[in-house]
Amino acid sequence: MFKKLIAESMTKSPWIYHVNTGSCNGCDIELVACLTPRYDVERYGFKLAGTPRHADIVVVSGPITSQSKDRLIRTLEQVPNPHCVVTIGSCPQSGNVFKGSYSVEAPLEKFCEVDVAIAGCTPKPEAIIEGLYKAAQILKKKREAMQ
Amino acid sequence: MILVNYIVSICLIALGLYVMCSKRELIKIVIGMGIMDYGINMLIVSIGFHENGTAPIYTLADIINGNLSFFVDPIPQALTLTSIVIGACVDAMALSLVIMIKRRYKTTDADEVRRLKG
Amino acid sequence: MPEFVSNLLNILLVALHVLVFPGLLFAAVGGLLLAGIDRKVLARMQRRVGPPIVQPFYDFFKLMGKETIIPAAARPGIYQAAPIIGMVSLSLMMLFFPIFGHSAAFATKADLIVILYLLTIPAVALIIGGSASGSPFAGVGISREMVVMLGYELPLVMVLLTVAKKVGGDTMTFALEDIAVWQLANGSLLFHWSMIPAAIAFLLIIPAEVGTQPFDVAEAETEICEGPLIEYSGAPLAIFKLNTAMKMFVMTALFQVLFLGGIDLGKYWLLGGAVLFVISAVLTVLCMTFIHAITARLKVEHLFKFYWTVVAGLALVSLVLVWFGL
Amino acid sequence: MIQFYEHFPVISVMGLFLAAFLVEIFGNKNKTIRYGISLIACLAAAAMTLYLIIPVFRDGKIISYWMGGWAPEGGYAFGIGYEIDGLGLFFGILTSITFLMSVIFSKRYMERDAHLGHYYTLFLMLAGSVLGLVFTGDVFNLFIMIEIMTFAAVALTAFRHGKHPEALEGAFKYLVLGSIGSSLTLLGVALLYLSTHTLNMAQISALLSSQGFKPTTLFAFAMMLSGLAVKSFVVPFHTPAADAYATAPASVSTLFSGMVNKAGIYGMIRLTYILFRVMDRESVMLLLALIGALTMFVGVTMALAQHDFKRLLAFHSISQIGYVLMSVGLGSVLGLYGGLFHALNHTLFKGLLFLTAGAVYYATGTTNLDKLGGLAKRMPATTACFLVGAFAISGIPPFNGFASKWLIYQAAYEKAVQSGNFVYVIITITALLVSVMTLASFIKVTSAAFLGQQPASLKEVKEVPFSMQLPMFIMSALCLICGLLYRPVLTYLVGPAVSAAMDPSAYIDTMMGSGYAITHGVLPSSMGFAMISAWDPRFWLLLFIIVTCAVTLVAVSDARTRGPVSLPQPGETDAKHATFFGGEKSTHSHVSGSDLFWGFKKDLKGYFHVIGDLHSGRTNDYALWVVLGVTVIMLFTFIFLS
Repeated sequence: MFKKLIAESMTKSPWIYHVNTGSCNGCDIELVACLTPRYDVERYGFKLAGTPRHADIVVVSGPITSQSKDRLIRTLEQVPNPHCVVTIGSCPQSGNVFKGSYSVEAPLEKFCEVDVAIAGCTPKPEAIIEGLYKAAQILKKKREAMQ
Repeated sequence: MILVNYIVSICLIALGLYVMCSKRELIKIVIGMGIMDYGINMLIVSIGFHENGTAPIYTLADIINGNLSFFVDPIPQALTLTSIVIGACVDAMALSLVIMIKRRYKTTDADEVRRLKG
Repeated sequence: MPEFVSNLLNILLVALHVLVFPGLLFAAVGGLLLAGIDRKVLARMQRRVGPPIVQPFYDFFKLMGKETIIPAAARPGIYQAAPIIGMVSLSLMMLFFPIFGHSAAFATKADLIVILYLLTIPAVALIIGGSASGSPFAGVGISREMVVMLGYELPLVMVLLTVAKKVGGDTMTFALEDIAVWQLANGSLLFHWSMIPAAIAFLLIIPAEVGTQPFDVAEAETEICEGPLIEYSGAPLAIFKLNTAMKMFVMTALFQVLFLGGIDLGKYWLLGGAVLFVISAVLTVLCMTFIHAITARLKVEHLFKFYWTVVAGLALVSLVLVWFGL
Repeated sequence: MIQFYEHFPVISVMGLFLAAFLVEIFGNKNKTIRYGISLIACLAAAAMTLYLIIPVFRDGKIISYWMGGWAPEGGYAFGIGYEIDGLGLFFGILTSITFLMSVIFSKRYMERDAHLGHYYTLFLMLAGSVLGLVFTGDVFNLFIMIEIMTFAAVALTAFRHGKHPEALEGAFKYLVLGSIGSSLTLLGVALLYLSTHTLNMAQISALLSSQGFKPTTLFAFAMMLSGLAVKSFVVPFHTPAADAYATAPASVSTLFSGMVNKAGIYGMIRLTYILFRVMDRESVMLLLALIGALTMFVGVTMALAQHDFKRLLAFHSISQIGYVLMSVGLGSVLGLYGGLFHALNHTLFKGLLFLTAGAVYYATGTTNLDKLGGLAKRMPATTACFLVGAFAISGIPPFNGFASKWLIYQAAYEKAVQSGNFVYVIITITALLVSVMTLASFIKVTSAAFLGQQPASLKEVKEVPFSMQLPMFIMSALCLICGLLYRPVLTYLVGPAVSAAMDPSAYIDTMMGSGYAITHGVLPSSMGFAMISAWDPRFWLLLFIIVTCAVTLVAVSDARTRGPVSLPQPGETDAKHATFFGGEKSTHSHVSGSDLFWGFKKDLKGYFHVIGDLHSGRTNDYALWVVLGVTVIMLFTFIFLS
């Protein structure tokens, strides 16, 4: 019973840790917009966490600059299992307009497994919410797979 | 006569305290301790003193003849002796500490000997 | 041996008290519900939909299911024991309160001081746990937590002494039973005008004790990454979150016992008591939520000054008034 | 018929003094002989003192012993008498525990020092003098013992001057202020002799009761009170204590806080409760309570500003003595219970804390909190003992500090409501607040020295040897026992001491012959003691066990339901278990003691600056503090008591 409860809770209270890897702040603002009264992701239990140790979903925005690559990987290591990685916007997915630059390391798939990728430059808040919601479902599957 | 003793001893005590509070030189502080000690010793001796009293030593003849007189209380004198000895030891100890301080701090000024503060 | 059996039964009864009612389970469920209400009402005040009221339960169970990472710089024993010690002391504290018109499971003649000290244990557990995690952010967090504690302790002490003086008169009493009896005879302390400043002071202490805005300097997630909790994850973190919720519950219960114990329910004591308890707990939490919704986080030095001037001043006013028999 | 145990007090005191000389004669070369003599002397003295519990505490006997058989004649005491009542024995027990623990600790702790023969000589003289001080029934003997005590203590303070020149400075200040204190005591003794013509305490008490007070007697009282206050290091006489405790070897600091300042407290209790028992109680007691409250506040705020482990502990010692004095000064039975119990507890937990400070010094070579960190990993036993001591002194249940502070608050508040004096309310609030500040400063030590991250210089630190751990374990166990079983401790240990202090008639009768007290107007008083609390701590222990078991059971049985626990690999540092630095590679970063409690210090910086400047470190300023303190006590005595 407890197992089921825990698995169920995984989808209901995903905490987000947001990493900006050289983003233009467009995606970051849209993510914050999701918390505002208009969209209010907190009704699904989403919450911004202050440290990766508390996080369930790590949201990455930006094209992974060389400077931020090591920091990003280290931070992703520190997140306890089960956890999901979600990318917002086209930058972490493909590099977007920065592709080919000497200082950009996108895509993120090179370094870790990405569970959900939300495309767009920038994606609408509705898209972000849907992506996060899907990530929460994946979280439950990962939790069940852990046992 | 005896009043003078009391006044002088109180003055000595006050003087000792004054020296300890105002003189920056460590040796002088030790001297202040000594002065205070002397004042107290003098006070104790005066407490036991009676004018025209004799020494508290009697022979059998004195008792038989009945010429027992008023005698000086011996206990304060014993106390004074003890206290003088102790005072001397304390002074010696203090002076030896001052010597060591001079060696390590290169000074005997109380203003400089203050690494422990706050 | 009948004596042995009765002893055993006694122990079992005590265990039941501690673990189920009014101890751990009751306080945990109540606390999580109150936390849920707090979040919901806060959301409504900000014109949001807000999470469901049972959201804190989801958070708790989710955290229980997560991996617990023990950092290399941490001291594993202290790190894992700290949250449990805090939880134990909080569930023990509930045993002192005469709630629902029930008499308390533990009644001593100096409850108030015991409670004062038991209230410090969860904070100490948080501090020691945070310190044991070895993170410099936690170091800053524990420093702030301690300053908050120094801040609210002075007014709290004054409030408790005021209550003791008001109830005891010329005889000293620190017993919650006596306070309950006195209030039944003379009406709730909240409705004695000389006690109103003390009650306000106590209401202002609750947010600092629980650590909600504007007094959440210790766990400021935006500046020092959750402070003492920075390295915690999984089950210990879940228990720390539970502790926060339980603290809220304990403080509202304490407010109810100290200031609202004067309503005589006659033969409906059980039902009426329960309803009253719920209402007063929710009202107390609403006061807290209200403050939360309209303020931003204070700086730590402002917080300290606020408690030692405004709140302590309020408590002092009451103390002096009560001292002169008003 | 003299019972065999009546010789014990004298033998234990004299044995320690004799052993001191033997060590000096035979032990300067051979360390086995040296340590053997010291250990045997300490063990024997402690055993004899503890044996006296049977006749004095259990059977309620008071032992009187006249040196050389000079019993009083014609109602006048000429000889030097030893008299052991409950109060004296209570402090004797504290003393024995302290020097016994310290001598065991000293073996390894002092092994790196030279001239250990002198160390043990002085150690034994210090132990013997304090024991003599609490057992004696003669005021001049009391003065002599105080002098020996000061002398030995000063020399011990300066013992490590080779490595730490500050020790000389601390010793010098201690000597100057100590000698002022001794002189004041001597002055008081002399004036007391002037008005009563006797030096025997029992007789003085009886005579003062029957003949009333003259200005001379009041002056004597003020002088003796200030002299003993200097010896117990209460504010404003506390300044040398901080310097001496901080610079002396930790085993000696243990002696200082465990018995030297307790000796001063003993003297003050003896003075106010027995010698001058018929003085205006309320005013004397108000004076003591005010001094106590001031002491605990100044002590703890100074402690918050320290960044040396031992200096911090020194200021806490001062602060806790303030608790004892405040509670004793309430003058009520409950207050005396609380105060004496706190004295016992202070001996236990502060001794323990000084020993842990010594262990830290032994292992790392420093006590500077800014240089320490993360010792818990390397020294688990010391850390555990330190935590016990820290929680005990901050009054966290279920340790002993909580039990005695609990009594003290009750007593203070009871006094406030009964006397209607608002000053006592302020004192109560101060006491409760000081407790939190104590907690704060120990949190500072815990997080700065024992928890947090390890600096690179401390990677090789080792746990201290077992002979140093043993006394720490014993003290920790005693802390816990006194906290959990405080009822029996109060009944069997503290109770007799309280009744001895409250009822001096038996004390006088034993010394001067029965009936002497009544003829001089000292009536036996019986006192009822109703403890206000009714909490059985064993019950709590049970609860703690139940709950902890239950929680552990749940945690263990559900290991698969719950998330897994991921422990770091020993020796390696992987990113997963590294400390979170916002993504940066984790480096050594530790919030040290001086950086804590920023908001608090900023808001109160006016106060902290003033109080810091007042502790200027200048010997003259400290002497001035003493003179001012004496003046205040004298004025108070003449204005309120005559």
